[in-house]
Amino acid sequence: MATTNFENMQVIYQHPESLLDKNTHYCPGCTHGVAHRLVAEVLDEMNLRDKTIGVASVGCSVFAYNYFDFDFVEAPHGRAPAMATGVKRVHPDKIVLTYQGDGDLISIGTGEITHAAARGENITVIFINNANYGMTGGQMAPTTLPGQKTTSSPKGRDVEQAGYPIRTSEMLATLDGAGYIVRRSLHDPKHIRQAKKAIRMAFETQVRGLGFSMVELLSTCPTNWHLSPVEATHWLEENMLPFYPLDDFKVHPALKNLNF
Amino acid sequence: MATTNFENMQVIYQHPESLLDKNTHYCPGCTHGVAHRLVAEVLDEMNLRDKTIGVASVGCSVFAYNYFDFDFVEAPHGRAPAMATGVKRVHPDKIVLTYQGDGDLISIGTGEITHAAARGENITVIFINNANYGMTGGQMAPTTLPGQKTTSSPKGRDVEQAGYPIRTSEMLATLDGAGYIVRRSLHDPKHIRQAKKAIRMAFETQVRGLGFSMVELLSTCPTNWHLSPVEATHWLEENMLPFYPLDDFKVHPALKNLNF
Amino acid sequence: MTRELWKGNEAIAEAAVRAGLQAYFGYPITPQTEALEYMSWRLPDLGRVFLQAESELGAINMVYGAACAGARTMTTTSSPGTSLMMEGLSYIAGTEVPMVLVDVVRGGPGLGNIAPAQGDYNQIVHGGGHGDYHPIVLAPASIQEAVDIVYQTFDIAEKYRTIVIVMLDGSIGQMMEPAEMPPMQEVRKVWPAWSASSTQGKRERNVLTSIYLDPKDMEKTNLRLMKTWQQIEKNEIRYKEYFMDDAKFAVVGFGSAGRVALSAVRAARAEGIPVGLFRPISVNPFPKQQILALTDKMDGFFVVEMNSGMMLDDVLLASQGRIPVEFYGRMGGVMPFPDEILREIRRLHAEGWKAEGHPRDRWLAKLEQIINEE
Amino acid sequence: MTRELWKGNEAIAEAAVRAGLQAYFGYPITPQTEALEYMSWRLPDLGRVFLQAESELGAINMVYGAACAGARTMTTTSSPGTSLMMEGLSYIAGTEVPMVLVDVVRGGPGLGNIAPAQGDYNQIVHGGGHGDYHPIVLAPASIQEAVDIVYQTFDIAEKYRTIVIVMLDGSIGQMMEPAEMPPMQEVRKVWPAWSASSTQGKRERNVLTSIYLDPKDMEKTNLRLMKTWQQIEKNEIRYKEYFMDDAKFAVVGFGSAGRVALSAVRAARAEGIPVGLFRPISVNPFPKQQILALTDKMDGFFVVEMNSGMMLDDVLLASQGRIPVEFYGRMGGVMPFPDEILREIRRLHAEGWKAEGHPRDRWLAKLEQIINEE
Amino acid sequence: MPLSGTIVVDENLCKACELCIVNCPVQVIALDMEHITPRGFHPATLVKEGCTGCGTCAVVCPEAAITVYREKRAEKERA
Amino acid sequence: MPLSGTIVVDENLCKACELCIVNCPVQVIALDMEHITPRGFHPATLVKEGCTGCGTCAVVCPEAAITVYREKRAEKERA
Amino acid sequence: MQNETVIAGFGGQGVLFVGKVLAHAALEVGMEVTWFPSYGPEMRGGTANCTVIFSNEEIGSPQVLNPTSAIVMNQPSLDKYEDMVVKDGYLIVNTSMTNREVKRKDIHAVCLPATEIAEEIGDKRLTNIVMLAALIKASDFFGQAEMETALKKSLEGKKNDLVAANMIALQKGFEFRA
Amino acid sequence: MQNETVIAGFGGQGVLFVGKVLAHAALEVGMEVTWFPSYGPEMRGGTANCTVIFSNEEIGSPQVLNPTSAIVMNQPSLDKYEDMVVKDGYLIVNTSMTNREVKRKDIHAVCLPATEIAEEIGDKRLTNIVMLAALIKASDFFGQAEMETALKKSLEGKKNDLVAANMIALQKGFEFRA
Ligand SMILES: Cc1ncc(C[n+]2csc(CCOP(=O)(O)OP(=O)(O)O)c2C)c(N)n1
Ligand SMILES: Cc1ncc(C[n+]2csc(CCOP(=O)(O)OP(=O)(O)O)c2C)c(N)n1
Ligand code: SF4
Ligand code: SF4
Ligand code: SF4
Ligand code: SF4
Ligand code: SF4
Ligand code: SF4
Ligand SMILES: [Mg+2]
Ligand SMILES: [Mg+2]
Repeated sequence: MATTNFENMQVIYQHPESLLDKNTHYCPGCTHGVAHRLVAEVLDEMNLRDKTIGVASVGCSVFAYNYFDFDFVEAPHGRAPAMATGVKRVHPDKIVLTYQGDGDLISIGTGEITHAAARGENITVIFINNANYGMTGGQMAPTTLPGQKTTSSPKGRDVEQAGYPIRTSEMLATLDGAGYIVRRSLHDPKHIRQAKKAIRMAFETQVRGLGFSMVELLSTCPTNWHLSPVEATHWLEENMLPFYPLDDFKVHPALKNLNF
Repeated sequence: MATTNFENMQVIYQHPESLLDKNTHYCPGCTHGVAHRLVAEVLDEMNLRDKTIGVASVGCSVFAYNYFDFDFVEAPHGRAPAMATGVKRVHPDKIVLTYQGDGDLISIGTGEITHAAARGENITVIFINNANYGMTGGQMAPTTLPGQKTTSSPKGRDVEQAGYPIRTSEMLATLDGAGYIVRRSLHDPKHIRQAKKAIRMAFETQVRGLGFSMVELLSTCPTNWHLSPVEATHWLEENMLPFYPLDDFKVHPALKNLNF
Repeated sequence: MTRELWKGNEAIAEAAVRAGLQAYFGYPITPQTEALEYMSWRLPDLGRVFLQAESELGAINMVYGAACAGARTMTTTSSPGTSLMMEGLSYIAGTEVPMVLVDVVRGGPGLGNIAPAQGDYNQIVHGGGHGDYHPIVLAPASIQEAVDIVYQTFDIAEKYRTIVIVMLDGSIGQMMEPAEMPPMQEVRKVWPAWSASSTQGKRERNVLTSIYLDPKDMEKTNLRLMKTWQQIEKNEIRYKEYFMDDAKFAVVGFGSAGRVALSAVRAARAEGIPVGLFRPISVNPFPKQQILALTDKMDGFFVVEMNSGMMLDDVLLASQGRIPVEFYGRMGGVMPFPDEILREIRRLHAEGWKAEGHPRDRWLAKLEQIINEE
Repeated sequence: MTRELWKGNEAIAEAAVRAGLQAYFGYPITPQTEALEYMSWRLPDLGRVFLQAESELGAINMVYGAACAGARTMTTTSSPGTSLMMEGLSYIAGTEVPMVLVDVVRGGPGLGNIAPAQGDYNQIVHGGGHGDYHPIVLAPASIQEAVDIVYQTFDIAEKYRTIVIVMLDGSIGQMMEPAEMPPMQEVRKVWPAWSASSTQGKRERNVLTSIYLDPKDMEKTNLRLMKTWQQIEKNEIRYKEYFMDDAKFAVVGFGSAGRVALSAVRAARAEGIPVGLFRPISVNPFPKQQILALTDKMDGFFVVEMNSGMMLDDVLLASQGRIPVEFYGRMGGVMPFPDEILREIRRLHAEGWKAEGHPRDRWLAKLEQIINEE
Repeated sequence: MPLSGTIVVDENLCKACELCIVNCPVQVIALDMEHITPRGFHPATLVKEGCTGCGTCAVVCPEAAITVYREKRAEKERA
Repeated sequence: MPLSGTIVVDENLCKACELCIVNCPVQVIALDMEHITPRGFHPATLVKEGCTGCGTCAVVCPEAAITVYREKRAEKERA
Repeated sequence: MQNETVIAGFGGQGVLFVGKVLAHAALEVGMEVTWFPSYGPEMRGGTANCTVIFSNEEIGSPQVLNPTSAIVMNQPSLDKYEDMVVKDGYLIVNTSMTNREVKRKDIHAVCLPATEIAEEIGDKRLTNIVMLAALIKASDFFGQAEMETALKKSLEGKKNDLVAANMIALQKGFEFRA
Repeated sequence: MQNETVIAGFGGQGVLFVGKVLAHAALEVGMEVTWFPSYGPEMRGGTANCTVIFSNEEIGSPQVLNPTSAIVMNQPSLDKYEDMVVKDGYLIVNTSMTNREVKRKDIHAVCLPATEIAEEIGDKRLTNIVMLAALIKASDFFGQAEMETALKKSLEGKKNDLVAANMIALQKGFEFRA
């Protein structure tokens, strides 16, 4: 290939500033990385990095604080919304976000997320739904699909015994304190762009003090799904999308006219 | 008054068998007592007493096991649904019920109730919503109305700081495992009769193995509301009914044609 | 000096407010609830943070967040609530952020009852959450002492970046006594350099965590915690002695049990029995050097508690078998009367000290009789 | 005899199944998860109850329910999960129902790491949840021992209607060793007379609770628990001795630390050093009589742990200052090599026993050097 | 013609909450101020003729303290 | 005429997941099998002419490993 | 020397409040004082009692087996505490709510129909203050002036006519002659 | 006498599996054995190693500072373990993945291009078995027959052609001459 003359070029995309230039511990192709990047891009665009405090959770994203270039704390499994509440109440003028997996957020942490939402806690939650417990090696999560095989539902999730998956966004959207709750997906460029817009909206919600904001992101776990990264995006599209519709479940009226 | 000739009389109503003939510790006029009576009546009518196991919770109803005449266990605060799950899984052919207050069920116990519902755990939950923590002396509960004064919201619940009340039935009805979820009220005879029908439906749900059933009962707490029992029923009607609509939020199709 | 009548739970709340408390998170539970209720109006009036959490798990993790955020922060609870906070406490210890917990102990185990007890001693002093760490545990015996201690706890917690637990029992939470409130301190305006308070573009980011995936890193943290604990053991011993100058043997008791013992010791002194009272205030670190030193002067120790002999183990450990130890305790929310302690003091004085078997076994045999007779 | 290679976590799961386990509830956490995963297919295949709970709080309270319902029931977890179970354990103790918990301990405090550690000793053995009670705690050191112990725990738990905790560390959970599995027991068909299993119209109702609002009732329960504990202290002591017949001093260590010590002791014996190993298996009740008896024969005890010296306190308490005690430990998931223990054994043999200060302080000074050098 | 009925209040259970009183459609119940129950309450009691045995009082009573009787009619009427 | 662009892949970050490869609308990326990164992967690289600088590859890259450049046009075109 | 007073009655009889008044009085004269309630079940109802101890030195146990005085507002409290009061101690009995005489002769017993007296003032909830006044008068722990200050302190922030009514009750209690 | 073998390499090189084969072999001949993995972070990737100890008596520590043998599958493992093996111990080196010679002269070193040999068989994932065979042959811990039984045990339930391929790898390892 011909060598490129960079002089005549403009940078269309580069590593976001809010993300450190570091090797992640994520498995190849895991869309946790995409979510990280989008959050960093949005914080860059909104110029919020210097006033942001992140709350990492327990799951594959436990080391999120190694990658984001702002203050961070690390919460016990499921308790990130409570910790974020503590942080935000002390620093109401700062931007506080939690980054949580599905096991963390809607299994062990059901109480904390529900009450943060009910209180209209002015924080932003990035919720990574990959239909299993990634970090501990792929056990069933509350989000695991009916029939899906995991290391703790080896014959496929039997809803009669193990119960039905929870549609978290739909559930939390019933709460008055919720300002912005939507579901997006990370499986292809179009949906990733939509996800980024939603993340932007969520932080706008917080900046405007409109209450609790959460973006649920359907995400891949190639390793525990035993699929290649590319196959994993297809699995997501074919299996998760029908069960977890991408939609806006709660949008504060004051947000309706915003557009980016 | 003339003395009555009981020979020509039939008993229209008497103390239910499933309820022991005991003085309760409830404050005068507290509708916890009505809820107890209705549960006992339904179990009598369905002839279920001998195969029922109750799970008491922590709240004013902690001593429920002193009044019901069947096997009972007492759960830690908020954990009754988990304990009931343990009992029911061991005895799938028995009838298992929890009796929980609003603080117990939707504050500290949010995780346990949500997951019992999501699992479609085949138990029946009697949920007493009296808009405060009765037993500990009237603190704010997740169900406390906006502006309502309690000992921990002495200037009235400020939703900006303390958050918004949770409509539990609406929230849990979003879960696929829920077989029967309705809200009723105990403030007057008509509504009490409707409440009894709902309790009957809830146990029918369990008997038929149709999943998780819950009857939310709006209930008075004259003591902590600082009202007489009669005033308390009016307060409930005027303040709680508008906020907590009485409705059927989830009714399993197989129940639709049942009528009692 | 203005002394005013204060209910214990409210007094500690006000003392914390005056010590510059910035954020309180709690959950109602008897016999602690008045502290939460007090905070629910007092803090908002001052423009500070009060929040009733959805649970004790919520409360301790909000405190964790607020502590990481750099605020003076605390929670109050009672026994079952303390159990629920164990995971959070372990994280807070591992993250080395300062916080204050007040545990108003009630009868247990389980749901138990709400009467005054000291049965959380093992959980708080000997146990704690998972992993290697120690919280400072202070056990005042009067409302003034509780006020003074709570007032100091934030400074102590910040000095060592550690957890300070004030262990009361239901009795101290519920009683009223006169207390002089310390002056109102200004609320801190700057955030500690280590806090997660956002960089403001002015410094490197701060990360506060308790995960150390490489055991060698974790061990370094453990070592740091242990060395801090050595400092604490050196600096933070507190206790009070009564009639000890010429005592031939000593009653040892903390908190309310210590108070009850004081009445008994006074009565015994009135009868001419040369007994003193050693009342530990810091039960962690425990005044073990002092106890050891006393073994030279005393004929024996008589430990009194409102539990099954939990501090007893610390006294036995500290006294290294050098002198006999006797024990008397009531459990499950029963508060002993001074008369019960006095009876034992008289007996020890008259019969002397025997050492066969374990003091706990001797006591259990006796207690069974007492309970049957009552 | 058929010995097969088993991974620790799976071996204990199978042992429990063979002991007639009826209902398992758990939540994933490394390094315990394989036990849950094993149960997830094994129990349903046998028509028994497996349920992955929403959390450790859920799991322990499901176990509580199943125990009250009369089933043989258990859960498995690791350190942070154990902390979360403290309230439930206290309730279970107060209700006097039998259950089994396996804690596969990892490095802490806080999120820590998943490497093998023994830092839950304080929480499990000395602490526990709120209130006065003691669980039985057994600490096997090999997979065969773990299998044999887990197989017996249900009988023990039911005999005393108590909690039995099997405390492993990540190493035993993750390693493989040959083990012979005990025979499959029949699952119990009748429910215990005290269980909440519904009256069936055939008996008075059973009520299982831990609330005793009147302190006097609570105290009677406490007394009953304490007297049961006395029985347990009498009957359930377990330990193993190696090279103790002619030993002049003894290493004391449990679980994996005991195994590492065994290697060191063997090597020391090869060098002619007259050292033995005393390995407690029941750490609660602790073999204190045995330790005390050994003080007559030994020059000193050398305690080895994978924590900051938690069992050390029990050895000190049991030996009553009669002979010197030395300590060596690694923390935070670091497993000592036999060479480290051997070095100390050699030193003690060569230099003799000095007793100034606390063994923990002597060790900390040393450890700092070691860590800096590594 | 309305049925005739009567009620019996168990004095060991009644706590004088007055819910039966305000809900009785024919207003025939009142507290008996002459009398104190073992737990220190003035119990509810039938004070007038006219009880129809409708059972409403029993439906609202939190203490399940009321037994309601109603005059028997011919079988067919009861269906 | 399509714009012309190019990309640079940071070899320290790329993990060879191939998401950029399958999502590039003009299919100009492939793994460089000749080359191994410090973390042991064959990194993605531009293997053909025709990159439009559309940025899609960067949008899907989980490692934020791709910098995208695009030919400059006159100001008005960029609005 | 230390004084220990137990005040016992039904919940709602103002037992805890009147204990506070006594505690305030002790504080007023610069003594150490402890007010110790029996806080019942985590719910309402039943009986209530509290112990007020005042002393010139640090107070030990906040409760005692044998108090130096007892105010008993009802029959169960009389039955429970009559035997417990120390020899030469004080027992103040509300005859309006008890149905038997005091048996012991070795104590100072003051029996008065406090509820009736309170009802005469117009509010039977003042029974407690009448009883307390009777104890103070009999025992001479404090002067009437100190009691008035203490009562005002205890009623701080309350409506004026309530304070006035309480003052009258105090007066009536002091005036009562058996 | 006790044997301690460390097996080290990248995650994915079958380090844990080949350790199990060795453990099965020891079990086969009735010895005590311990297989001890380094279980990494709660997630995938990175390096892996395990220690297999077998002995005629109860095994103490499941890991040792200085093993009697080491199988090193890649460069970092060679760098780490070469110095650790005891004098006269065995060091088996996969020259396909290392770029230097063994320095020590006081140990038995066997260097073989195991990955290449495995690729010759048709699956480079068999490198581990080739390496193990080389150790067994050099050390004479067990006979080839026992190794075959052990390998079959370890592959129980696996497809036949996989078992066959593994057997060939074992054979090749035994056949290799440096
Ligand atoms: C109290 C507690 N329980 C369990 C664990 C173990 N654990 C760590 S991560 C995890 C699940 C993470 O799954 P998820 O939140 O879905 O995140 P993912 O890894 O899938 O991104 C669990 C159960 C823990 N660390 N703490
Ligand atoms: C872990 C724990 N936290 C707190 C408490 C104290 N507590 C007892 S009952 C109760 C609230 C009960 O309120 P609710 O469930 O609404 O029942 P109600 O009394 O109103 O019927 C609380 C907080 C407890 N017992 N355990
Ligand atoms: S385990 Fe799954 S979720 Fe975790 S980093 Fe790997 S692919 Fe991503
Ligand atoms: S406090 Fe309220 S809920 Fe509790 S018994 Fe009394 S009235 Fe009923
Ligand atoms: S039965 Fe009906 S009419 Fe008779 S008293 Fe009761 S409510 Fe009144
Ligand atoms: S409703 Fe029942 S408790 Fe209330 S007054 Fe009537 S009979 Fe008595
Ligand atoms: S910028 Fe567009 S065209 Fe160029 S490589 Fe990336 S995806 Fe392909
Ligand atoms: S998407 Fe990123 S990490 Fe994946 S192959 Fe392309 S450049 Fe590499
Ligand atoms: Mg997940
Ligand atoms: Mg309530």
